[in-house]
Amino acid sequence: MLESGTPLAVGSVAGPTCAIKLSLFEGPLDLLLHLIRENEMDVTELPVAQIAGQYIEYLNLMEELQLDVAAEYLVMAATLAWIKSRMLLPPSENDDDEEGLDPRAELIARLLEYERFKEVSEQLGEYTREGRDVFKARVPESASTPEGERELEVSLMTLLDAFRRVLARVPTGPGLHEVEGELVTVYERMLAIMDAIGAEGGSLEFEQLFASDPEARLSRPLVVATFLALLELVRVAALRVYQGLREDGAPEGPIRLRRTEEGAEEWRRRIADDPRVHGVKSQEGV
Amino acid sequence: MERSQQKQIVEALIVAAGEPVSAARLAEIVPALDASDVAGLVAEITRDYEDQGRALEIWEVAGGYQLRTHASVAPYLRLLHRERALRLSRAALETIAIVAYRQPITRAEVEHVRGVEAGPVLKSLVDRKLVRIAGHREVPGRPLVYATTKRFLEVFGLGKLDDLPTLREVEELLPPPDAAAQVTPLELESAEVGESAPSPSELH
Amino acid sequence: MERSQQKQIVEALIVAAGEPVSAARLAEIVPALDASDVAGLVAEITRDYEDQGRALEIWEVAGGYQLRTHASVAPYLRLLHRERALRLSRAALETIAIVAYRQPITRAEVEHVRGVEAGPVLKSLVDRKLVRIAGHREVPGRPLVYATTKRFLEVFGLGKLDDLPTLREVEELLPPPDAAAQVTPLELESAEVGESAPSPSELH
Repeated sequence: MLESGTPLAVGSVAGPTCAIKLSLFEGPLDLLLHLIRENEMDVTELPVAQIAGQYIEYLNLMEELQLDVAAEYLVMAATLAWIKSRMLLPPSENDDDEEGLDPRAELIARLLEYERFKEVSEQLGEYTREGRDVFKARVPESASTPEGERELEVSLMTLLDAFRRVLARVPTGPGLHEVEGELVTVYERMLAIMDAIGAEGGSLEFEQLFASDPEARLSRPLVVATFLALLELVRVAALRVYQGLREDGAPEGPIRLRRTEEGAEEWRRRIADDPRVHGVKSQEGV
Repeated sequence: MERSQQKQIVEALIVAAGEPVSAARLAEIVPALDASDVAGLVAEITRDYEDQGRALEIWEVAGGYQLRTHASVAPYLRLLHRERALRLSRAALETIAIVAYRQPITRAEVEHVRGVEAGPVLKSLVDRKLVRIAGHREVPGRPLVYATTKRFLEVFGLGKLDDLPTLREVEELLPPPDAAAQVTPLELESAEVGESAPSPSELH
Repeated sequence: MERSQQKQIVEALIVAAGEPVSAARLAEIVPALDASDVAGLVAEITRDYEDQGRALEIWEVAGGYQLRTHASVAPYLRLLHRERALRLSRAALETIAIVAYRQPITRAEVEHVRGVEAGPVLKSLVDRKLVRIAGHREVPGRPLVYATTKRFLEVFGLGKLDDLPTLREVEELLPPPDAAAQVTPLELESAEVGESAPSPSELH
């Protein structure tokens, strides 16, 4: 796929009539707009014969440069060729449904439509941008908020993404309603996670939590309990969850779990102090 | 409650919220503060920042007030947030513009406008919380539809979707120079600010 | 660089950082600022806050300086946080996810999945109109069953329940795992460690 970027420094190509200034385009429509502008034409005039020729030259040039020509460019080349052929034909009465229609009409409409958005996106690009030009205040919730009331800043989607990705790998076995045989508690899974992290030297990938289990035992209840245990461990600050950030700020790469530095005794105490764990413990006797 | 105290609370609320806080919400929380009075109070705070020579401003974006650093110190903040700088490719900007004006919109519709594949770009915009999945379209295949988020408004400093620049009519030949449609910080009249006024064109 | 300008930049950096910024980092970014001088500069800012009657302070916590609101305005801040529609506690989030995908579901079934008592959370979700009682299950004991509400759809920007993305759709939107990423804390991170014993940075 072509990405926008710095212009590729190609001055001209062979042929006396065409000097194509080549930059990387956003797609066939972008390229067409560029060619129309180069010819100092108006979009509504769309000189198909002329433009189609230059368009093909451009594609050939891209191929010469061994750039990948995305399929969309080839489709557009075919469209241009079709329009060109239609325009050469005298208006025919056989074409009932398209009688009187300029064969270029649809393409012109698309070009105009694309051009509008291109313009407005350029305007948006120059807007003062939070995260680039100005930066919002980011203050942690006041220390006066009790730990239990503190809320996690994460969207439902974020959480479900991770959770459901794991669930997807689990064969659809017995549903929630039929899991009597297997009682997995969040508490057990909390300890198991901390053990797994310990075995890996203090840091582990989210996915490894599920990969490390003997294949047959990876049931839905187990996955659910493990996930909830993970959240619980984050809550009691026994571990933290990280993910890489790409240059542009988007999260990327594996989600990593890292043990906090207080050591085993401290997190065991925290887990033990977690009121929700007591609820789990009392269930163990059942 | 004294005005100075109201100001103190309003500032603290805006600072701590991070997300834009609406005038209605502030009026609800701060004793004896009328919603119609919030704008004036916020303007006073912003003026204080200016008088005290601080690189902070309160903006009205995404339906509320938000504290932001001044554009004049952006170079230092970029050093701090080096890995987070919000860079958007042309493809991303075009896609987000199309989604913004045509929402809710399917991937196929975005692709039709741009003439190229839209999946990867949409994915990255969803990742960055600028675009969200807004459901399915009730047509055969039930494709997902996309819409912009509150974060989108925040990033581009827009009060609401209506504040987007006017999309040129197809018939018009020249685009109206309409960059002024962007909500400016509550710096009041930017003339007072002089050289430090954020001017979109200078910021790259 | 003038001291007033250094102060301005240091304040902006601390305000926008979101996490503690160390003296070393500040000295690295701010021109002509020595690390040994940072504490003094921060103390000046804190003193300014006090003189100006602002409900803000800069604390020195593990790892650096951090902006905080003054304890005196905590009651108002709690009002602010309580009402944030999109911020649910983890327990609420987990419960609502289970209800959303498995509805109608009994309390016992929710408890089985979560391994902990679900009553209080379900009640609070019902109070917040995100979950509703949808009837009884026709089994011995006729337990109540729960389902999500229209408000749930609104909060998550969905037109209807069917609009919850399916597993496959979510997967299509997820970026492929990439091992070579810089490790940076993400939102999922819990409250900062060492929080229990921070102290406001000392005034000199």
